Amino acid sequence: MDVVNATGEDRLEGLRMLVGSAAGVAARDGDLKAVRQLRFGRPGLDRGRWSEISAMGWLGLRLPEAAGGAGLGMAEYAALTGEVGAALLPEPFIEAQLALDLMGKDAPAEALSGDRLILPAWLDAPDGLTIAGDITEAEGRISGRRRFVPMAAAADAFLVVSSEACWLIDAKAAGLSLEIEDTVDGGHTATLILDGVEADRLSAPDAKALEAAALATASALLGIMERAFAITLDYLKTRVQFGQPIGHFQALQHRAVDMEIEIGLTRAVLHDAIEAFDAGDDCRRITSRAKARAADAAMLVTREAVQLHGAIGYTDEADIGLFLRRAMVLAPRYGSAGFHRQRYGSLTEGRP
Amino acid sequence: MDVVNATGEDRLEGLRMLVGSAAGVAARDGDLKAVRQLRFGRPGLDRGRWSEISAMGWLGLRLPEAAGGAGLGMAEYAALTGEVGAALLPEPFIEAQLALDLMGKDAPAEALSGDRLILPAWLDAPDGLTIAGDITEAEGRISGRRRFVPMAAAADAFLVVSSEACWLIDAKAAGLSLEIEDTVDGGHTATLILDGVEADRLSAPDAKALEAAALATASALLGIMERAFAITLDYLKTRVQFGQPIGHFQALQHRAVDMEIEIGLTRAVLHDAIEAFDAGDDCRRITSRAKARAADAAMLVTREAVQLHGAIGYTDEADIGLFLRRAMVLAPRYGSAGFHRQRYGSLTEGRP
Amino acid sequence: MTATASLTAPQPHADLNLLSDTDFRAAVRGWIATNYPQDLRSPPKRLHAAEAMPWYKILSQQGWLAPGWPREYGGMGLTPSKLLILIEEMERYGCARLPDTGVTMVGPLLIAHGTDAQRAYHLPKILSGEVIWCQGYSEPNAGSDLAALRTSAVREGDQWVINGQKVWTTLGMDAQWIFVLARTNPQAAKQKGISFFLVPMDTPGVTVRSIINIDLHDEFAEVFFDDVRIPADAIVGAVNEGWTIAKNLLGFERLFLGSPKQSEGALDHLERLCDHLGKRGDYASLLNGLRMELEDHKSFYTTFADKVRRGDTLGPDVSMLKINQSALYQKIADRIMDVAGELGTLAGQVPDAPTLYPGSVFLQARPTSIYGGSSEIQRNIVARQVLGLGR
Amino acid sequence: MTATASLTAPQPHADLNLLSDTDFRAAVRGWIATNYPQDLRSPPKRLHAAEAMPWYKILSQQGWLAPGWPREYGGMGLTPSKLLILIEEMERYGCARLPDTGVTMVGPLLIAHGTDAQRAYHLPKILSGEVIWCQGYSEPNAGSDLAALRTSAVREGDQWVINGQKVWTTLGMDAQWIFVLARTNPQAAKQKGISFFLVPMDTPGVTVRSIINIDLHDEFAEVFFDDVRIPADAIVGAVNEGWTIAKNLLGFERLFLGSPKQSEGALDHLERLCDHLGKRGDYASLLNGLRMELEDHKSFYTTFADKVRRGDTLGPDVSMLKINQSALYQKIADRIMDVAGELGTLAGQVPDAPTLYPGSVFLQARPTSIYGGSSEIQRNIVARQVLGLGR
Repeated sequence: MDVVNATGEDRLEGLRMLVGSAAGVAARDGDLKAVRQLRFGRPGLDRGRWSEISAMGWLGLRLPEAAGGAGLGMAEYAALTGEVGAALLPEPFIEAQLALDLMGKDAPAEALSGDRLILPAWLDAPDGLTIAGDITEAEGRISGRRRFVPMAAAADAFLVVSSEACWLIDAKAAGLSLEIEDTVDGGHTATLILDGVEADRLSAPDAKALEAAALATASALLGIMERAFAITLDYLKTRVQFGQPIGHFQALQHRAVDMEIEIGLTRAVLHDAIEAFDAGDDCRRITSRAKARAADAAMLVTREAVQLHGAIGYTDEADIGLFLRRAMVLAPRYGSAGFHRQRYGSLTEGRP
Repeated sequence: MDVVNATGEDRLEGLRMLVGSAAGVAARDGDLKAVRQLRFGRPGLDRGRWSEISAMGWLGLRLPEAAGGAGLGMAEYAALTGEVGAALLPEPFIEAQLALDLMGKDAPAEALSGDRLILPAWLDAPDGLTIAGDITEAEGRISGRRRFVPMAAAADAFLVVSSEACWLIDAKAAGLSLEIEDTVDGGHTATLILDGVEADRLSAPDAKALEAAALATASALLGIMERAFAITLDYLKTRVQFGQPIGHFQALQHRAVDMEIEIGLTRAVLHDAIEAFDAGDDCRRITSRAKARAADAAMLVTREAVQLHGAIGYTDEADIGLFLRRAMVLAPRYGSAGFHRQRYGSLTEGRP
Repeated sequence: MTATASLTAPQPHADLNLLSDTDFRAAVRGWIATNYPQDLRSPPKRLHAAEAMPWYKILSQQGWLAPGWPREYGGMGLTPSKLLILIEEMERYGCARLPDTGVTMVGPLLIAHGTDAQRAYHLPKILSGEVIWCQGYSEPNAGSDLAALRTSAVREGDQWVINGQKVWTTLGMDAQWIFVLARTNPQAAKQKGISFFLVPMDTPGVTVRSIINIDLHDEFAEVFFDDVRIPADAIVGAVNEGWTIAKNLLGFERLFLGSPKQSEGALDHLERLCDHLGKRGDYASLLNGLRMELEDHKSFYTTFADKVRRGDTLGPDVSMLKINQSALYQKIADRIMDVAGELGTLAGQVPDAPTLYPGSVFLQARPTSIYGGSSEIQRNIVARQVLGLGR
Repeated sequence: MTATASLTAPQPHADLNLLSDTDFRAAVRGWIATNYPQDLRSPPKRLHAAEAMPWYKILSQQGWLAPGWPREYGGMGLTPSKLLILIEEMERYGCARLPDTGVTMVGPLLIAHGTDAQRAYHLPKILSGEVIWCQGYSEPNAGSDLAALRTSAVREGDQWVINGQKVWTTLGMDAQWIFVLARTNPQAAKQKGISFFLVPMDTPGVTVRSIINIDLHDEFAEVFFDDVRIPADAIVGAVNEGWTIAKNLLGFERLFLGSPKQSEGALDHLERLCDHLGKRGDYASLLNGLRMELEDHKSFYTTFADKVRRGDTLGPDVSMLKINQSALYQKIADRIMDVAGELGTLAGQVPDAPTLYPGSVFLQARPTSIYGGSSEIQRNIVARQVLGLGR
């Protein structure tokens, strides 16, 4: 069945089932001890869970059935990244998906099965959604640099991307060195230095794969803020100060409402963006709108969530801070709000 | 006595007396019927009050005693424009003062006595503090255009200003035509079209006079917001909804606090700017800071004041709207907040 | 020949539900372009009844005046989905708002709660434009706290005697009839004991005084009731049940309080102002940011409009739409003043650019965070009814 | 030879009030530049006692550790005006904050309310750095609502027995003594019946557990009291009068909660970040706007500092200064994240620019709107005590 063009009700039912099935791996109300245990470690993720994720067929989600995928659309993909976001899973689901999308029919079976984690290395600037250039190739070996590869210590291989081609390299290949830095959420990010690394050349990347990653990240940010807000609402209803739940104070009520409005706006924009993506439109403008709104809203909502928790919110032991810190990491990924606003503006110029 | 260099206490005492004496003409709590009566009329001001103002010596305030003035400083001038602002007087006190400042020792005695109202015409753009050019002079006659001359219908004469010279022209002179537009506060503003108008050439303008006008306007805006806030506080304490004064609602309390903070900031910046002016420093940067803050704060405070009045605030019969509308007129005068921010930036570049 | 032109023009009183949504939109768009009075396009202020009457009559003759009423009562009987299309197309073309209290409030009220006699008497007069209605909800001491109203109606024989005062009656000067909420049981709790009455404005004891608003327009009125006697059958619904009726009066119309139309108009104004000042480039980033916010608000609006299209009832969460619309509209209007410089001080239009009136746009944006429930009240509603943060 | 260099370096324990303000500033500036440990300049996080001790000792030897205490107790006895200059110069140079609870809170407390014996025992140990103090104010269920505290002190013979828990004790892991607010009369109204105690941290029954903050720094601690027995003379002031003492403990120090220092540091960070990214030009308008806001805040700060200089008491309106400072600091920190892109995701310093740590600056700005009374509480205070809007 062609899911993307299925009728509304059928597809909604499929989406509900998909989200329901996600709860086993990425529960919205799961406790966060496991997440905490993996923080600031290497490789920083749970290969067991990674196998589960692949066993559920999530990795080949968007690949055509002919290429071993499930042939699902952006709506299904985004629904899953929303759950992964809300569960604060450290596994680089969107990155692995991006690598698969970029490889398309060239994607190796071990990647789809979860046995081989391939992460894409496409960026050489602190911000943007533009594939970097400057990879030199000679006699099947490549040299150059790629920055900000999330969770690189866990990779079995990297997909090095430039505007003209992709290359698959082994993570242990000679000539490859990694400079790894911790990120505020307890994960890490790496710079890849490539000095004559043996590489399999694949075809040129389809830039739409990056649009999908940006939308998927926007959805993850939505999941983050939804859960952070739910936790905060709960706190407002139970924390007592001056003899009443603090949720009775009008100033705090109104701030909670403004958070809910941000969440509602993000949800609405994302919905429209996903629809446009699945309809096959040029959706760069609306993708920019969705990613910009999601990034700003997630920062606002998680910041406010911490603030509404009072002093306890500023401790590492309070879970609410985990959401702020994950939002800090995902907000700039695949283009910050500022980048996307600028892109929206330049794509709009000259339009009626 | 050299007032500007008097010791703090003496000067403060003098300021208090000056403000006290202002109450007869410009009362902070005066009723606003007289103001309403003059709205949307021509000439739109009260020549009787103008005579009182001059009789109190306000017009020559900043001129040296040798030129018939009182030799007072910016502190005294700003204190008075604060009162005039709070009283919503339609008389163009700052404009008349600017004309006198620009003429300096050439200022005619009838201008100081209030018998001849001379208004400056120096602007030819919708925004800024830059004296326009483009006045051509031939055989004692001038041609050109000046825009946004406030209360021009009341003028006996105009001081046409360009960067190289000033010219005094009679309001009834041949070749002069006025295009008058109502302003939202019930006053008016005019474009002067000069076509070979007989003119007395005076010396070139001192640009610092415009800085003084900008600071005086900032102070007037402060007076406006102070009084609008006082009226609003009163309303919050007396208006009952849901069985209690609306000032008991935390959301409204917090908005009132934010208004008070804006007022406090404006007062503080203005204080520093006036001190710098009177110390003879190059005070363009801090003048820009004061005018930008005052304009933005006055718009915010009067806007919020109207909003906090609820539906009644949106009627013309509620006095609170008069303050918003006067703020709308004074906010851009002598440079909008945007203009002054830009100027601050360009004056700052290259500074440590 | 375009697809639009190939459609036959819609016949008066035809059942347009038979068209597809696409054809319906095309038909409506074409008809409006042909029939709308050009001099009434995008008026700077709300039109009075006399000014709007040409358009009222055109719609009336076409049978399009009451798109939401059932066809049996003379309406178009449109599905919610088509109704939204009609409204969108009218907004898009800049059609002026009519004095529409009769159509949007009184008609639905009588259809749901009126007697046959009330329907037979009033509905045709609304449809023809013979009677313009206004509403008597708010009172001087019952602003946001609507249930605190004090206007009283006392039964004397076969009459009701009304005393009190209403305020913020939109276009009250233009109306021939008013509907009035009045307290019929002073002993009952606040929201109980209120009834709903229909009153001719020329009844002895009714006095109207216009209220000039902050933009110096006489959009509102006060209405005074001094021993106003009306017959017993002037009541709608049961005695003391007026509050329930009044509360449900606004159904999906609450959607329109959050319509992006005002923000869209204001942003368009800001863009044209920047063009006029030759500063489009300087403000590119500001305009782009506001455009994105507006587009986001449209997505938000669509979420709620889709509910209406599906025939779902709007919940209290629609208040969020209005909060966001008010905030965005006022933000754009504030930026208009920032950009306008001295042009923003003018009471009227900019002399050499008469389609620009920045000061007026700014002032018109002020009440949006008050009418239909202030943004504070809306936030209280969301906090309590959506988020469960009530006391 | 410059004017500054011509001044002789200030002698230890000299009475510096004899200098003019200008000479005092020059002397202080020169002395700091000569004596401050370079490796402690502008540390990215609050220093622990062990880290700060070199600077503590240098100040101690110079007799500058307690600038506000009277000279008779070993302080500098500075006038408020000179004290502000000293603080300004230290902030300007980037001097780290000391573990200063003993100096700023315990000393003034004992000088005002202590016994001769308490003064004689404690003050010299604070001045020498032998004893570091921490404070026991907040409790898990008495956050913003400080007077709701539950820690109890019961008199048994010639001892007080303390039970309860304190939280948010700054640098609690580093301290040898703690001062504790405890309830001594459970029957009295909330703010009555509270007393003030001095407790050695090594008393049996005292347990400390560090709290890791959101920036992953162990700045705070929890302190548990389990049948902690202290002698009768460990109380400060009269029994049940602790609340009054505690409330007045922060006098003009409340000024520093509104100091522009944090915002200044953050804006400097933002500017350097823009430089690092080669985007100073792109963000010129943003930076200029923030710079103006910061300068305005400095003017606001001066208003209150001038009061202190004149020897006036700060009123509740100083809360406005803190509200504005918190808002500005957080606004700048938010913009740092906007600009930083992926650099803002790093837990540590930017590898090729180690003076940049944007994510950390952002996280450090979070608690500023909470400690010392949240911005909500501060607004409540201003609304009630300054504007008279109380219930």
